Amino acid sequence: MPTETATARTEQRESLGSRAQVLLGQNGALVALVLLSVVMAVLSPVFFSTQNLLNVGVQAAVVAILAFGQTFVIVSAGIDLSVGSVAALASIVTAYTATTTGLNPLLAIVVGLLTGVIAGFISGALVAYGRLPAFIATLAMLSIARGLALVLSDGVPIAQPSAVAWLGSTIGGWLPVPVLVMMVLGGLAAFILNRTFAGRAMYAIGGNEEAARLSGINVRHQQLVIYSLSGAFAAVAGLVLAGRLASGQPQAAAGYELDAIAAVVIGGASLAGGSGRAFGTFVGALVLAVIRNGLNLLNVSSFWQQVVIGAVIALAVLSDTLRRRRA
Amino acid sequence: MPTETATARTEQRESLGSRAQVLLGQNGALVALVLLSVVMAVLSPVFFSTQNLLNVGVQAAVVAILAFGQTFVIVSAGIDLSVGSVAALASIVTAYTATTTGLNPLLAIVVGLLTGVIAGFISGALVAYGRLPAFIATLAMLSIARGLALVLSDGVPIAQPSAVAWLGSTIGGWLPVPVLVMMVLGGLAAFILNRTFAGRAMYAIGGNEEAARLSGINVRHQQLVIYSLSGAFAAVAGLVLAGRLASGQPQAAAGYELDAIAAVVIGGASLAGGSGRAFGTFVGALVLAVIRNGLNLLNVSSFWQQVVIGAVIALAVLSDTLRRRRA
Amino acid sequence: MNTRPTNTATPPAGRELLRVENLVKKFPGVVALGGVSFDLHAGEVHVLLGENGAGKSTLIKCLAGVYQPDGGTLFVDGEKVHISSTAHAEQLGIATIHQEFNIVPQLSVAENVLLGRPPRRFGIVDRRKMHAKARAALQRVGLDVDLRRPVSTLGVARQQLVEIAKALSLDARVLILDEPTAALTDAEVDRLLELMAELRQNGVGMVFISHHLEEIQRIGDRVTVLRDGQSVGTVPATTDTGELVRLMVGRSIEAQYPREQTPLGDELLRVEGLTSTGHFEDVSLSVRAGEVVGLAGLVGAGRTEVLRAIFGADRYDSGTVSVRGKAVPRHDVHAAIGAGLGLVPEDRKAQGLVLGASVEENLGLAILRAATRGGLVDRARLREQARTSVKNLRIRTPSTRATVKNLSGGNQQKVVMGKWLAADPAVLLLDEPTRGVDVGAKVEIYQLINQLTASGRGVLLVSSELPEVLGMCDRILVMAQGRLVGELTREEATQDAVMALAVKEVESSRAH
Amino acid sequence: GSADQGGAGSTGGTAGAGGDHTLGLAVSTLNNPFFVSLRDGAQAAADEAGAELTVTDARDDATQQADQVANFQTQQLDAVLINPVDSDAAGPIVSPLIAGDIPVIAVDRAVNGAEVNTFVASDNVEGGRLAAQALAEAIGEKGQVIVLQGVAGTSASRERGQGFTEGIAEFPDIEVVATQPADFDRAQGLDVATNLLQANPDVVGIFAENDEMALGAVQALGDRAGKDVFVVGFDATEDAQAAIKTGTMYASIAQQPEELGRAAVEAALSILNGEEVEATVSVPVVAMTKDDL
Ligand SMILES: Nc1ncnc2c1ncn2[C@@H]1O[C@H](COP(=O)(O)OP(=O)(O)OP(=O)(O)O)[C@@H](O)[C@H]1O
Ligand SMILES: Nc1ncnc2c1ncn2[C@@H]1O[C@H](COP(=O)(O)OP(=O)(O)OP(=O)(O)O)[C@@H](O)[C@H]1O
Ligand SMILES: [Mg+2]
Ligand SMILES: [Mg+2]
Repeated sequence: MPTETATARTEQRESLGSRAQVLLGQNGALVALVLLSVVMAVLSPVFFSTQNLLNVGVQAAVVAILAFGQTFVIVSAGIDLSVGSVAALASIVTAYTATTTGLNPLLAIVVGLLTGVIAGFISGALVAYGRLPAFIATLAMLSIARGLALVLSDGVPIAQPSAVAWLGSTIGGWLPVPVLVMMVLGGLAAFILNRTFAGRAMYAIGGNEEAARLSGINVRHQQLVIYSLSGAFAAVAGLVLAGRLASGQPQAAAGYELDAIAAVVIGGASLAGGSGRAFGTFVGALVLAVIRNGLNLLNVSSFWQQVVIGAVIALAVLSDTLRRRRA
Repeated sequence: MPTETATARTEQRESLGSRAQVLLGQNGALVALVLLSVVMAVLSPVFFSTQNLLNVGVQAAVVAILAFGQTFVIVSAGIDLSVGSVAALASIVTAYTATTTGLNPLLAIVVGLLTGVIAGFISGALVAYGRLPAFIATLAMLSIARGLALVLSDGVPIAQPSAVAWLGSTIGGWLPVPVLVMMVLGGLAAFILNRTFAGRAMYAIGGNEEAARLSGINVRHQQLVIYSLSGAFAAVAGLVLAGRLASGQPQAAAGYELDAIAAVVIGGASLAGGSGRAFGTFVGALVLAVIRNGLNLLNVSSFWQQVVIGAVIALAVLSDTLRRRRA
Repeated sequence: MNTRPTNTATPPAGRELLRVENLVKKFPGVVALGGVSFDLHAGEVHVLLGENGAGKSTLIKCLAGVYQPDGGTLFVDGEKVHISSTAHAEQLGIATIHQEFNIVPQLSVAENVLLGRPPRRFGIVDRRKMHAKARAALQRVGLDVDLRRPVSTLGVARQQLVEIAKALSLDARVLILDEPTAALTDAEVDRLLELMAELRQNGVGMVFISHHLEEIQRIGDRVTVLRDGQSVGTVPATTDTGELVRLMVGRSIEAQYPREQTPLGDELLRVEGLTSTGHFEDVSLSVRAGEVVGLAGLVGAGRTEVLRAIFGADRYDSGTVSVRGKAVPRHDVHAAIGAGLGLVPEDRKAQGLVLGASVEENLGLAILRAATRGGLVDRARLREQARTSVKNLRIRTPSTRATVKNLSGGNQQKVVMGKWLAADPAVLLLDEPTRGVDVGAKVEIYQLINQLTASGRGVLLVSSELPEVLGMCDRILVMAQGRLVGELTREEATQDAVMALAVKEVESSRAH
Repeated sequence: GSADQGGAGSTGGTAGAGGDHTLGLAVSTLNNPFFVSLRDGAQAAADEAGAELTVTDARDDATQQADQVANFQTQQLDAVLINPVDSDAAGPIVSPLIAGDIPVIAVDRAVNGAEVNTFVASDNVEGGRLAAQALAEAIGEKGQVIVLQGVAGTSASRERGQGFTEGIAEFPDIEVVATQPADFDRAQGLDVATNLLQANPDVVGIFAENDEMALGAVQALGDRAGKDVFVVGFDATEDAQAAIKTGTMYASIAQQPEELGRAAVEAALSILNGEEVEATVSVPVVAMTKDDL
């Protein structure tokens, strides 16, 4: 009898545990995020204030948006190193067309977005038709887009039209537009990945490119779509960033590509392709933002900060993989 | 009759062509390098001077050495983002131990090299035993090593002992030590890859980790070796760089990881693992150095320079893949 | 040398769907097809027969639009065509099940069935419709699994069924099946052959490749035999087996299962109470020197899991494994190999081979450590070993430097065998060792098993081919639902006896 | 050692002036010794006054700086000193502080598009002009010179470059034959200078927009440094001063980073104590040559 009860109890515990696993297991990074937030909240009383949480959201937004676009690429077993530069180029193009040609600011924004799409399209064409490794194609684009941003702006920040500045503002006195944009694009990314043909093709190409080809998926065509999408998302990120700074900066978002890729990978995607989800990426971006925000709040000395950031990233992902292994 | 002769001629041409292919086909980047050098020589009369070619060698050395270490990692289907930071940390540690503890400079160099090995070992352990994606583990190490370099140096360059400065000097009035070190380490890398158990295991693990494991290769153990080697090579690169500058710079080699990875990939390795050769990596590093050197010689305006660098990298690799596709 | 092809078969009544004349396909260093001709009519099952590397898969890849032939002509419905891509082949009504699996491991079963062509509107996938379609297709092959499950969680057999369902769902007029039965057990093979008969009734033309001669006679109409990239003849499927083998191999084969029993020696492998929750329970067995022990059972009985656990590839919860009386630590492949174990895994592509590496490297993988002195690998020795293996196992490859990926399926399997023979383990664990291997080569592999036991080694053999188990094993253990349910001596063992044991347990558990 | 003890340790000095004021200092980057000195100066001033100073490092990233300043506000600090990564970007960053009546002091670089309480700076454009004059003096007002630029697009690079261009234009016999970026980095300064000297063997002078690049150029010149070719840098870091002493570098434009930091903290405390402060506080720059050492 006692044995039976014990068994029953174990089973019950297991089922509770497995339910939690269903919730969290799908996205291990969530565990890391929760842990991290709890630690930060204990160490700093202001961490859990509404204002600070919104700050975290705003601070995550640009990387998150870049990372959503990056998710498409990584799911399809590619990599896009150019996202930071393309973001800067798009914001400079917008500012430039609005100020020098005097184009309607909304049209200027469209031109900026198109710039992102074109940059992505070229990367995609180099990968699909030029057979360049994605790393090389997008590394080249990283350099080209940054150079063009500098050429166009002559190295000097350009003021953005107010339509762009709106992207950095706050609605109703509390909702930051960057957070809103991040949410909308996150939803869009999830929709594309889960529901559209292009999205499913990303998983197929990333999981087994040969099988995808033999099943009649036009892999090259899809690669054009994938990198163009990444370019478009990067352009939006660039505009949000420009909005926050109210100016187009030729050096903006430099180095953000590593953050964006890290967010995707922390979110559970594999660089080998075939896996990854928009929600995971979102959590990954939040993990990075919480680490940075927390270290600021705790006033960790700047040199040590880099050490701590590295250690916390490793620990956060480690907690996830170890948990998974035990399960 | 005429038809037969034509056929014979075609065949002969083919056999000549295929002989050239054997020479170049093994390393497509060589074609790109030759093309690039010819263009540079035409555009700038000084390009082909002995002195300038040695300069190119010196300027390629640090990236090449980092890239040799990176080759081990990439062949085994990993990636090491930390090489630049580890190089800086090793050089700071050497300078620090030599100046503050007054240790024998040669011993200080050993301590610096050990630092690199330890940093690599930790990355390796995170990958092998912590099951972290290599991207995340080495991104964490990138941040940690850079932070430690800053902490140790307090953000200020430290003078290097003369034993290190020798690494940046010239032997016999013409042979730069960095070039010598690059050659020796390149030979060492080729030897490790081709002749040692660890090297052959890298190809097996990168080609199919599961098959390697089931064939009795201790994959985790080898991963420790692989990342430690990468760390050791990074440390040497850091010391060579420090030698050239005669000082340990906490910010040295920042961003070099992308150059090192690019050199490996231009050299013909695939980021998916299982392929790559030390000679290819060497050529890849030279390609990058020739581009940079040439653009300086041609005094291309600084903003356009980034555009041109990107375009030339893409074209160089493109010429290779297109040639291969035709073959 | 070019003997005139024998052509004794009359084409069936149906209209001609497909004709190939003098097809030529060359790869660097290899002429895979040197002028093959063949035709397919509606309502016909046309079998392609040939040794490993004869060019069967290359031929059908030309038909499927994967390869562009270097010469010859292709006719579809009597019209000359140039099949430019796989999508084009599908448009022409040609569906193909390739020898290599073309599944996307991470995607669900349903998505794999409808890979590349999910029902959609304005680019948005209609999941409900997709699931309905996939379910219908899977029902036809008798596979009942959760459609949302990632296909990687299915065993090899059920992945093969997914592949078949995928091709069927195209409703093609021409269906090409490249060794679809290699990964299936008898029950599923029966089901597939029934399905093919049904399709034949509906006027579908099928090209069927298999190394199982009895299947050919059951379902085939005509047989075209390929040898070294040439078609050596087209004969009726009713042709006697010996004659088919002679056409194919160029010689006749006396004994299909040439087991030579040797006196048994000491116990080499002992497994005691091995349990892995959810996979298998309380498995105890032993293998003695000179003995071939068979492990029979239905798909999913857990045989593969047991082998992998013994070898240290997977964890297990309790039980012990010992070799020559010495305990082997659990979950440590390295130690298992050190103790004298070797494993030829069932999935050669995923677990057996480094596809992008050369034949030489693959053959040297399991002896890499042994060929290392002071950290340096004796590559000359490995090269020598590779040449010997290629010769002994008659691996058909242009050179030992050729990439394994470019070998034919059967020859890849031989490379995996060769890798382990080179390592000379005390006990070799074989999981479906002859999957995709031609009749001639099979006999060669059996001879190798004989050599192993003659030299005092032991073999533990898992095979879904019952005749092979019956023909080659000295003792047969039957598994069902993760448990050993019986043991039969060579004399006791018959097809019926084994099946009775394998199925009984399944039925009794169903009754619960 | 680390200077981030937050004033906890050394409150001993002249307590009272700072009271228990809490200050935030958002530095553009601490990867450059110049800003490390600036921080040290600020820290020393805060310690002396008994104020608590929180320092953040934006690593030359305007967005990070925005995040850090936002976090200052969350922490309810009394006054914020900002050393902008970019002047234009800093406007929207500090606007919420100004709206919240928190005093803002710009240090080293101006804030555009927002009304800060005061701006403490040395003049980079003026420094560029001084560098041009020093270089002209070194090479006898004639010959070919080259320029090593900092990170493209940064204000320091723009302003110093602009000042130098203006300054050198006054010497008709001096020709700028090449202007190339070396990203404020010593290793790049070395490589780029090497390459430029290869292409322009007749160069007699080099202006580098910071000392790190200047020291790289000195390395590239080897024995020729200070003999055939003269190098002028910017910032007068310790390494540069040593090079000037040995004669391998001719001059460097000395800002006084510690003074900048100190003046900024003092201005902040004055404002918090209700005192009037000028709209701009200038900390002088000087050309430092061997004679000054
Ligand atoms: N992509 C390729 N590159 C080079 N050689 C190839 C390639 N594909 C096939 N071959 C060669 O062509 C020949 C025919 O191979 P194919 O796969 O058609 O054989 P098969 O008859 O299907 O054999 P099996 O029964 O083993 O599957 C083999 O010698 C093989 O090595
Ligand atoms: N038809 C099935 N129904 C339910 N579960 C199955 C089925 N087939 C396989 N499985 C599950 O998948 C696991 C792996 O099966 P696997 O096919 O490897 O077993 P096996 O006995 O080695 O069979 P085989 O080697 O013939 O494929 C089994 O443990 C079982 O839980
Ligand atoms: Mg085949
Ligand atoms: Mg099995």
